[in-house]
Amino acid sequence: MLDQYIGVVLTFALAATVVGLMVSASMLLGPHKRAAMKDQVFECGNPPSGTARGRFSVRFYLGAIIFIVFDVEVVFLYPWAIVLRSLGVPGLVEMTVFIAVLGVALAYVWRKGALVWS
Amino acid sequence: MVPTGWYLALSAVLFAIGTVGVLVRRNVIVIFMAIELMLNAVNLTFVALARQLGTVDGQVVVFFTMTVAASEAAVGLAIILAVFRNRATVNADELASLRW
Amino acid sequence: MGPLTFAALAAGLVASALTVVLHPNPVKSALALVVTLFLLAVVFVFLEAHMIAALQVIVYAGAIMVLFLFVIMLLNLQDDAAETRGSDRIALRAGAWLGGGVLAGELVTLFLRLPLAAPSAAPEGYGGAAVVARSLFTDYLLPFELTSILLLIAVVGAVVLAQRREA
Amino acid sequence: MWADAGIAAATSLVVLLLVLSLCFVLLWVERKGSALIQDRIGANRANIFGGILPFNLGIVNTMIADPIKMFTKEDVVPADADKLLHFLGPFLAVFPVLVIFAVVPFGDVLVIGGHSVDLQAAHLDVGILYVLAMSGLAVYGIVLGGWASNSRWALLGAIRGSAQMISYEIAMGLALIGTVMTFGTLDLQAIARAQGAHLWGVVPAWGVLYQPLGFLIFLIAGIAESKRVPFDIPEGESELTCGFFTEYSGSKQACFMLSDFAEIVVVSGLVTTLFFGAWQVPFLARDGWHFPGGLTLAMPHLAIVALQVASFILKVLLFCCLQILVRWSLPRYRYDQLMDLGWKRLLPLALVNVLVTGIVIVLAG
Repeated sequence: MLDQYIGVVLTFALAATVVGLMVSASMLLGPHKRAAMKDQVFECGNPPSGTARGRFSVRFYLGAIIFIVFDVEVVFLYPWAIVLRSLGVPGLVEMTVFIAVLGVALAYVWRKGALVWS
Repeated sequence: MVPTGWYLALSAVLFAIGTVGVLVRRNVIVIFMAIELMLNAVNLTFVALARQLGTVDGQVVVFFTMTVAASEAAVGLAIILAVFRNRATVNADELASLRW
Repeated sequence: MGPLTFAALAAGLVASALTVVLHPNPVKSALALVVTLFLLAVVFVFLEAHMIAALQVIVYAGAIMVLFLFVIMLLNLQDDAAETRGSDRIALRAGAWLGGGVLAGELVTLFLRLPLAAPSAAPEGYGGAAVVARSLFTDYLLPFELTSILLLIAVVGAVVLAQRREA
Repeated sequence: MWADAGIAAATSLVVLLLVLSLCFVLLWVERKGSALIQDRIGANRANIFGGILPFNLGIVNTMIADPIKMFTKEDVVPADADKLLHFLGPFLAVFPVLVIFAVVPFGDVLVIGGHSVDLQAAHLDVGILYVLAMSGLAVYGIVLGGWASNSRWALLGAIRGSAQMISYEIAMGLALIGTVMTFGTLDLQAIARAQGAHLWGVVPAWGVLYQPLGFLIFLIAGIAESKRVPFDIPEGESELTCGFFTEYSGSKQACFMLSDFAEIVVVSGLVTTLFFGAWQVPFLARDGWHFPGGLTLAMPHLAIVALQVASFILKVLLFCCLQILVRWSLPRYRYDQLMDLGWKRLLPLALVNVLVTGIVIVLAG
């Protein structure tokens, strides 16, 4: 079983080397001329004011929560999808109940307006 | 082949690090992360012992631990957000009172 | 897995776990936790828990830690001054490290003394999706269905807590 | 032992080179193709072979000169940026996408010198879960890149982008479940082999016939995942200058752009593997052609393998071009429309698809 992963390890090593070289190419090959203007962040020409890391809408957080819950659902669906044939009708009923309960969750966030992004 | 005891010892060390994190840190989010670390240390125990016994029950339990961790993260971080909205801090020492 | 691989993985795990606990910047802490979780997935692979290893990365690294990072960025948390000061509560800190050390030492000696025979070779397909799934959807059916209720409650709770009350 | 390790290293290298060279081809397709669509000339510098052709194809320009320019530019990092995370951003944007291809089979078995080589870098039993795991990690590239820059545009782009990516990840994951149910495995090579069958002896049993809806959802979600027009809100030029990579220059910026192209290639590779018969050529089996009506035609092993690999690359290229065509044909979605499409259309649709597929499979036995 474990020798399946040799390819993964090798691909990881190769990709890490290639990508690492590509990302640092400018640091290695490019010119290094410091200038005060270059140190600033881009604000369409205005001098930047205040901190850039302000807080933002809680909607993004709500989106992430809903994502987590449905991610877990997806994770449960994969093993089920593989053994569905041997589980038969009971397996289908089990998962229908599971999806129905999470459908209620989706309906709830929908009605609560957590999916409204405008 | 590494004996199962080594895996258990590793998980014990990770669990202890998580415990220390909960005790010494004040940022509630970092405390939360330390708790996740402890949960994962226990997961390692489950998986190692499942391998030792040759059954997959321990792996199924890890499945459920992940679900619990996901729900916990969703609700726990929502609580932190709600508290931050009222108190503008995530420092555990400043959140000592039960009501305000 | 040979002892050397194990030692390397264990060292990486302990180092990243310590970073989670010690780093003053919460973003770096969270990233260190991502590394820890990823390395744990590698350990799971060595323990023949193939599906759990993949799920560990999907759920923990790909979802839960993204949520953590979102919240840290959302609240704009920088290096914690209170964390880095470190001069106060020396007794508590020292006590915590001492206690943690004792806990770890005790458990490690206990576990290393366990009379566990070397595990026999895993049966064919052990830890694969099909085997775990069969157990999950037959023996653990009730917990599985309850999980959906738990997730529903989590969604409701999170939405209620996070949504601003309409003024 | 050493031969096996060498073979594994060689296949990994081939896979990486395959993805990277496809990305480079796409650079050219994208720039000259967009020029064609918009009725302009497009890349016309570095006209080295100008004497031979009456017009400049722009191959040297887009595939050689511009990359060299990008990689030798100055690396400008804002003073307030976090240097380590600023580096990790582009790294994590490209790396996970590239390694996804490790489990995508680009051919059947190649028998050479007594060794049978699986034309796949890593034959994992949990292949599809590995794909999901790695594509989930790509979010970190954007989040870190945007956060480390310490710039308003970058942070806004990063937050928008990551919210978009995680929204469509669910639809993507759900769309593949129908395929997993149909073939009963997570192993991509097994799925590829299963698609070598023929329905009623004439129609190739490709996944899209069983899962047309799954295919559509996966393709749309895949395009959205790669943050391309019409889903390019995170880098919407008119709103956020460049989104999460505003504060990047030189090779780091090139890496963010490379990750765009690599995502196109990966989405196309997965669509091909899961829905369009992977490396299968209709009626071509391991020993030669088997046409309906009993006509068989033997063929040397190497020719068959070459044909299969070529068919895979051709299909992938076709889907890459389709995505580029979509990009240059459609206007940008508004952000709320974008999230609505993910959560309120694709997600319920994918759930229904899963349940219907389940009912059909259970009833069919």
